[in-house]
Amino acid sequence: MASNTATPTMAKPMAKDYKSDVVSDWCAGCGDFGIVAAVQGVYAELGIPNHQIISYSGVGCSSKSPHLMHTYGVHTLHGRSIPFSTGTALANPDVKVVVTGGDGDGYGIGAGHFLHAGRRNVNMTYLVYNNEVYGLTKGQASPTLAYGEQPKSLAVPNPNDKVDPLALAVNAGYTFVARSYAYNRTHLMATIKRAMEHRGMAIVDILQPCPTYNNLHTKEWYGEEVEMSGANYPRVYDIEAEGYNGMVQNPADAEEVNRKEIAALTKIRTHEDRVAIGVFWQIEKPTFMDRLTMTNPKLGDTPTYKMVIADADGNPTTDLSATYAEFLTTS
Amino acid sequence: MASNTATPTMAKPMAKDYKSDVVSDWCAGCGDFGIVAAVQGVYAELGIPNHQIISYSGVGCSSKSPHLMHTYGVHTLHGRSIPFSTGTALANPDVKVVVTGGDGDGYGIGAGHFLHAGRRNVNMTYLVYNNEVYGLTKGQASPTLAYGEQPKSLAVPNPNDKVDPLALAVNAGYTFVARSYAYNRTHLMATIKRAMEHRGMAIVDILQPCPTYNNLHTKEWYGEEVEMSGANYPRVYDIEAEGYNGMVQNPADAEEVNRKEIAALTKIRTHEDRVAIGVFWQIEKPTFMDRLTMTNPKLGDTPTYKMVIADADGNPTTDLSATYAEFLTTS
Amino acid sequence: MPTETPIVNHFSWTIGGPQGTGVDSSANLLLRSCAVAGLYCYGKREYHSTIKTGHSYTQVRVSGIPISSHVDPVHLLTTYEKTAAKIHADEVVTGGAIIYDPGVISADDLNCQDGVLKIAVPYDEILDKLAEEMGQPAAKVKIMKNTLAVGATLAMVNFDMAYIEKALSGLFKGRKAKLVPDNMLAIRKGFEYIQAMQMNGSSVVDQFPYKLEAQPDSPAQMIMSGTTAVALGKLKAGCKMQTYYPITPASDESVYLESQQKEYGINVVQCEDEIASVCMAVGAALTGTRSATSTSCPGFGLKAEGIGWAAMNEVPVVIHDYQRGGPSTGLPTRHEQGDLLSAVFISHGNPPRMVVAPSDMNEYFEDTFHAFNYADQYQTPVIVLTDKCIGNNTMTITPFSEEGLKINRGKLATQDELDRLASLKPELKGQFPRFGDSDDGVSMRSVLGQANGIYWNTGDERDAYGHITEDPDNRQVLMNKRLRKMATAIAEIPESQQFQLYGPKDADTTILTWGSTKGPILDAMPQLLSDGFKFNVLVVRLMSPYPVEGVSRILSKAKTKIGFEMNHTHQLAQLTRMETGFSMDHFINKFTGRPISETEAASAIREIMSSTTTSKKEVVLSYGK
Amino acid sequence: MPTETPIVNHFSWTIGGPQGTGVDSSANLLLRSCAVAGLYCYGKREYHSTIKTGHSYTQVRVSGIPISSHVDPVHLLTTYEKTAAKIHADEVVTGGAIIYDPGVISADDLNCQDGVLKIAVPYDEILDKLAEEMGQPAAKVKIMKNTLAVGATLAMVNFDMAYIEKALSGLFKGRKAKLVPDNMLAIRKGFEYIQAMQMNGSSVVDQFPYKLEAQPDSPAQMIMSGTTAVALGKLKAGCKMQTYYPITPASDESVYLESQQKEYGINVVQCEDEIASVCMAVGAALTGTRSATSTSCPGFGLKAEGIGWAAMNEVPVVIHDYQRGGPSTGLPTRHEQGDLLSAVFISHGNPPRMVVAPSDMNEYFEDTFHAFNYADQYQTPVIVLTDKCIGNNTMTITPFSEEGLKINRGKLATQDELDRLASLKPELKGQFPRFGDSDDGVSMRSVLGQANGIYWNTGDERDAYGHITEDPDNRQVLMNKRLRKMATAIAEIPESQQFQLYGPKDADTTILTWGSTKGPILDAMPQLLSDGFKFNVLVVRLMSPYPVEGVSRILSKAKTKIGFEMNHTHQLAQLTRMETGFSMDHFINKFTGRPISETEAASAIREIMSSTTTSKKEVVLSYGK
Ligand SMILES: Cc1ncc(C[n+]2csc(CCOP(=O)(O)OP(=O)(O)O)c2C)c(N)n1
Ligand SMILES: Cc1ncc(C[n+]2csc(CCOP(=O)(O)OP(=O)(O)O)c2C)c(N)n1
Ligand code: SF4
Ligand code: SF4
Ligand SMILES: [Mg+2]
Ligand SMILES: [Mg+2]
Repeated sequence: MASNTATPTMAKPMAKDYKSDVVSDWCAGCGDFGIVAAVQGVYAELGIPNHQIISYSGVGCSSKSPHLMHTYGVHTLHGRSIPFSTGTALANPDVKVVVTGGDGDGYGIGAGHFLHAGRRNVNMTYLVYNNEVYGLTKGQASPTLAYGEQPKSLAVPNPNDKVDPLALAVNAGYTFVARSYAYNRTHLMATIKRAMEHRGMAIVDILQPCPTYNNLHTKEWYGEEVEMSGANYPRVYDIEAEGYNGMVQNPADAEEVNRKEIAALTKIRTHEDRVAIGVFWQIEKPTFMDRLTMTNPKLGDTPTYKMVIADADGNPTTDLSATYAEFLTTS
Repeated sequence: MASNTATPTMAKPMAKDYKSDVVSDWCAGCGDFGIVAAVQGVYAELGIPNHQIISYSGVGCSSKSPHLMHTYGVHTLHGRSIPFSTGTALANPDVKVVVTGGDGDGYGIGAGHFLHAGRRNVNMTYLVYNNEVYGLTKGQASPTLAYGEQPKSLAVPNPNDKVDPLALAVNAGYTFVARSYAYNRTHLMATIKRAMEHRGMAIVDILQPCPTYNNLHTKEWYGEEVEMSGANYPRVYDIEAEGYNGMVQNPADAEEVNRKEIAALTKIRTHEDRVAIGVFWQIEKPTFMDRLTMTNPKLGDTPTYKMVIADADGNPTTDLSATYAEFLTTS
Repeated sequence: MPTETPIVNHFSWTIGGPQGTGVDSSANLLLRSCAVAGLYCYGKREYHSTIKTGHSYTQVRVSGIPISSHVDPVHLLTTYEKTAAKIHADEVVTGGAIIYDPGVISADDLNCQDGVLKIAVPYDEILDKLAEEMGQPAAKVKIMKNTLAVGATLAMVNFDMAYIEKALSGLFKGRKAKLVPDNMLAIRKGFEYIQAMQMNGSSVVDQFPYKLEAQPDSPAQMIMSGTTAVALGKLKAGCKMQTYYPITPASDESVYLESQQKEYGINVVQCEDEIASVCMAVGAALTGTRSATSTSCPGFGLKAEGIGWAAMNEVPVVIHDYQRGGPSTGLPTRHEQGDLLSAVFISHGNPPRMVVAPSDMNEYFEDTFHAFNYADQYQTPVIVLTDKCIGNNTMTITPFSEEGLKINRGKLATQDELDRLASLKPELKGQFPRFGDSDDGVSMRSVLGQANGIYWNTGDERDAYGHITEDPDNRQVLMNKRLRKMATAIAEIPESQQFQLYGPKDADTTILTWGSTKGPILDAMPQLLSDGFKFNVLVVRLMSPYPVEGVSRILSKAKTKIGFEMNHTHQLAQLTRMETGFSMDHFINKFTGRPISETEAASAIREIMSSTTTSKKEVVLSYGK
Repeated sequence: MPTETPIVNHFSWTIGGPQGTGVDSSANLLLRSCAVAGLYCYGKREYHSTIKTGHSYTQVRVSGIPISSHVDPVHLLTTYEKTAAKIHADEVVTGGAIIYDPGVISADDLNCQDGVLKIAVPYDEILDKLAEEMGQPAAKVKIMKNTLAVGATLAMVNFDMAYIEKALSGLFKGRKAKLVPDNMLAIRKGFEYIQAMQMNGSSVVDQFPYKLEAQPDSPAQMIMSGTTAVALGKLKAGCKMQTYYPITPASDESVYLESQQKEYGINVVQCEDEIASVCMAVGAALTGTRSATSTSCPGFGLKAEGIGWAAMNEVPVVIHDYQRGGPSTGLPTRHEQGDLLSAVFISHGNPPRMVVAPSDMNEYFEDTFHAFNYADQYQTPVIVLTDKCIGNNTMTITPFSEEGLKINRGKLATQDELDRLASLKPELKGQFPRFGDSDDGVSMRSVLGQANGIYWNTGDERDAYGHITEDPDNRQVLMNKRLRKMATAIAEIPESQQFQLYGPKDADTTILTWGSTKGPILDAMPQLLSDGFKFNVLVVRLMSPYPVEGVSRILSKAKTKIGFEMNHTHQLAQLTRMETGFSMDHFINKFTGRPISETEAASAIREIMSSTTTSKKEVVLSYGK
């Protein structure tokens, strides 16, 4: 019924081929624009047919992104994009599921789902627009805002510590964990592309200036240089450019996995004045579908969205007689 | 109205003074018995008046613990013990709030609250009975059960990775993070006592055999010896006895904090055949009440439960006239 | 000295003991034995919200004719430890009997009525001897007390041993088959012990009037409980995605489906909570996979937001709520029908919500099947209100009929249709107006991943393509469209799936009921009718959209209306008054957490129908432990 | 050439523009200016669910007499960019005027009715000149377009400048006071520009009939919006714990309370989600602290389980739900009254739920205050249904009356009582039977931490001390006890807090309404009455327990009953039929997400009351952008 006839692949798709007709309602200067453009650019590079991309999101400024994409869009509930999209990824592994959403959405109200998604390693890409505030509800502190900070939208300084999404993601079992920055288009596109090419649950935490509410960490602030032992360095720096490599070469080698994971956590949790971007951790592990298929081989043969459940006349094709027999008194 | 007249402190309270008349309905041989006895023992050692202890829990076998305690008991909803108890701890900082609950309750459905509690550092003690199953609902996999394991109650092997509560707790901001074992009474009591004496949010993950459903990690399994480089060692070992010290001496020393935190994460995330118990991480930080009081000094003077809101005749004592003036057109 | 003429195939038996000591398996064995003998059975399970220590019991009613409830009198109480004997002794009728272990309780301590036979079975002695005979350690053999108890029971009713053996091999299959011989030995020991037993000079068997006679010509039955019936309905409907979070009594359904994954390919996912469960099912449903989630009361409330979103995005998804005692955690293992109004009005802001309430085991199967059709046809979440009573009880039923069960996927766009539309409007570049208005409120639906079916979902108000719009006129159109589907549904769904009327159509008295409460009323009906109490029974099966017309037609003919359900505020009566304006004159109610028996139903109806209209507004029942 | 006699103190003004460009502050300034001049004002705010880019507008109605709604005709439309001019031009009545910026839109592009004055104000030019005069950069001065626009507006209506200055200093206080002089300069420029302006040979001011005259003798008013009124009600009631999770439009209340923490000591905690919010408030309430949480539709649904637990444990806690357009995310910044039934029936299994629905600004304050008393007196959660219309709109009101506001903490045990009881039964060792049965369903309550008050809470059914029990008899007693409180409440709560009847008591027609819909109806009433449409208005204020007796008394006198509310299925009418059996004959409804105006209310009532009973079942209104 719902077969996915592939449309003839576009000759050479361009970023604009993934733009919908919707005009964004973000504030001028919002970091979100750059992220959406980067995602569209990556789609073009990967050349995925539009209807085979499912753009998921929660609720927030950032979560309006799917409406800007000329792909299927699912703008779900605040904090629930992960369970919704997981359902789709499990039922139709033939599409590419990309989730975008805010830091409040993902690490705040959605924190439980965020953690448990790591335990499953579903094959999808999760892009979090991290602006340290709840944008759409007028700038309250989000879970990534540090203790004691007070952007102009707060009545009192933030009494909560911040979460560390990267460390949590590594501990939770995400198999690709990266950070990028909305205004570093090259790095951002490269990172999103790597995330999408990764087989398993990938997260990219994207630093996103919100000029309307976050007057602490602005585009200018990220663009500054910081002084370290006498010399000046750009605030935002690429760990991989400095030689860090978070990728596990041999996932079967327990020693390597152990060592690399601790290195990743050390890199992530080391507090410094600069802001590190890059891929902190990557490992190949069986995806949730791989695992489910082991105990349910039919899933491996036919994804559920393709399973035939009725004949042309609407007669159910599931034959329960063998099962009925177990309950029949005459058996 | 709700003043806390202290009852004359018992001469020398005994563990039995903290036992209620309720007969436990746990299965024979359940690890929960030992944990409750340990908690009662610690109460006796600390000599806290019964009515000044609030025993909180979620829902599950373990979460029935408060009914066994001769203290105030609040058996809340599945997964929600932390927000409920936080409300109490904030409104009445004069009582001792102790939360007990299951691994499914705390790290499963409650995972979001579990994380966010770390960001607040509320002054309370959280004891998680970790049996790797959902006991009360007949033994399904809980979030601490490892991938591929299949206790007898599971129809298929567990397709999910497990969470690592200790690592999550450190990352989330818990200021006291420990593990103990239900059948090591000495270590368990000492650890609970240290957790209760800690000022801030303390968590103790307690390994708890569930003989009814978890036939993999039984009392016997924990009691076994494991071979390491030729010699035999007890499976469960105390990291502190081996010289590890997770306590930050000077919380103001960023370098020490950094170093100790990475050491703690390294200790926690190092995968080994043995099972480590002990205090992995401890640091003194301002509690949530400390922080709230900075912007709301009245809270520091009088906890909310003691604030007078009406006179003897029921007339509200809150005088709004100054505030009204801001809205009055004649002002 | 046989004192009475035998009472054949009318038997009520209780077995009790601590949870986890084999009460369930004894009851299952007895029930299955009787069922294979062509008898009709109903097994009521009562257990505490604990794992091993609470007192649990099962009451099995056996009958020569089909039944769907228990009765209050117990004819035979079988126990093998002290507590059950203490708790249930007073429920046994005069002329009945108690089997007890004299090693743990003395006959004098059995607090029973006069004229109850007290039958001492020295379990330990018998099993010690058996162990010796088998050459096995006593400890291993002694765990078969419960099996021995079944043998003793069946001797009392003169049951034919052949059926027991057949039942036992039905229960222990495959790897477990090797357990059959040992168990048969224990059963025989119990059977023979009773057969040989004399009391006051005559055989105890002769002194016990209740007997079971095989009815080999009875049509085949299924032995079924509600969670399984629902699971089978899902499989038949082609449900391929089931999400859940463990909760009593709902998770039995999911655990059963887990065991069927290999066979039927359904993907069963245990989620981190109930919020994730409903969202994940909806996410799967958006791909065209028939998807469902099952839960119980507290978990159901957590699904409110997801259900609202599904209604707003017109996603077909099926949600079962197994009602248990509320509010809050309530009585997690006990029965109540307390969720009707919170289900019908779940989630804010007038979403279209369909609510179905099956009232017997066969309807558990059928309505589950129908629910997937409704969900597809009306593109909206369908809630199925089940309950602990049918969900956990085990009974013989007519095998499920698959007659006329057709799968209707509603307005699901084929690839050809989408391609054709796309070729007409290439400027749309494959976008599809999924939420376009339509006369019946239902639009054509593409699924995620389909070429030329691109659209957007959102919790916000949307335009035809699914993009957010706050335009007031569009808003009005879409609110009307979504709720118009409810009118379409009530017009299209066959009346027999909306409600059912049992009994004489021309009766002046109508009893209004729903769900598992139907069972005892219908069981009580024949006797009441023949005693001159003329009434009919209106069972509402579709709760939302409500069958206003049909129900009004029937209620308008009733001079006296009696609301009969199991929740404190009579929620079906409340809903019926809201929808039709008709009020109930009397109520029969029970909210102790225990289901209603035929005995209670009969006496309550008698009481109400005998009294003058003013005298008795409500009968509140409370029998049962 | 003044064409009309002036229309004094009857003025409807719209100002619009992209969100974040100062529309709100212009509207506030105008409203405040009029209010300090003794005029009555009502400001209706409309904005998109976006931060800066959506089109927003405020319509301010100014009147010589108190009002509580807007009207549809716009007398003056003030714009300073293109979109607002495009969108709203057609709303201006003949004889009205449009102020526009000729730099961005031409007069010909103003799509307005004939006879509307088109008044070009060259903002850039005027402000460039001002910048020069002030010696400041043009960019800095140009952001004051919206202020200049207010000056221009007030010139049109001949307003006395002294009041503007007073209003401005009221708005900009403390650190912001230094902004007053610059803004006054811009206002003066606008004012003077219009004063000097000639068109077709005469002063434009003279050509515009609508004028505002100060009423210095009017009694003092408060300028208030609903979220603030609720916040003040909480402070007065002694609420010391407020939890929340950000959501529109509820969070304005919490953010305001945050700003008041220093002054009043209330602890405002932003939580990780709405589930945590309700649980944390309940945890605080258990200590005796008066506690509350506020949210909107999707967040409200998430609180179901916590509310059920609080009801089961008889915990006083207050939950505000600011209704907005649903279902699901719906229209997050628009108005609707769609949550009534989902609130009244929230959470499974018949918990006692109290639901209060205030219908004007003063009731927002009072009912919030009362809610804490109800919660304490009946020891149960109290839901207060507010809405976006009153919540976000700003209006002048009679200052809150504190007359008779008493704090009633219900059966809260004193330490002395507990000590006395403990000394009578030392064997209890300080345990207290918190959930003991009582005639009115309310038991004495100790709070966590109190000596000799030890008890247990649980979501399960419990005994008097709060320990879990599944005993069926105890269950029945406690179900009865909990729900008996609802009967106690309806018997004790003064009728004026249950419902209110406005208009002639002996009218044959009764309009049934609730919440903010009351405003336009009452505003329309005097004219309708004097035109011969005789009706009264029954406003239900307590939704659960429902005032069955009082409402029935009134409805039984009505020959014609009209349900007038803003949700698709007429939920109050549904609830009223369920509770009383009375049905509405007609409905007036609106569900475009925009509130009802006096104009619409009047015409709908006229239409229904003019038509014969059969002709018009429902009028569905839809005016407004
Ligand atoms: C259940 C629920 N609670 C609250 C809201 C209100 N809400 C809408 S967006 C938002 C926060 C968005 O913050 P974030 O996820 O960081 O996204 P941003 O706007 O910053 O991009 C909230 C709290 C909601 N829609 N649903
Ligand atoms: C909202 C909700 N969902 C599900 C349940 C059912 N439930 C009761 S206990 C339990 C799991 C308990 O597991 P855990 O927390 O590990 O405790 P244990 O029984 O193992 O001690 C569940 C899922 C519930 N009570 N409420
Ligand atoms: S509020 Fe911030 S995050 Fe939202 S659109 Fe504006 S700039 Fe972007
Ligand atoms: S099921 Fe397991 S955890 Fe629960 S009481 Fe029994 S042994 Fe303990
Ligand atoms: Mg954000
Ligand atoms: Mg557990």
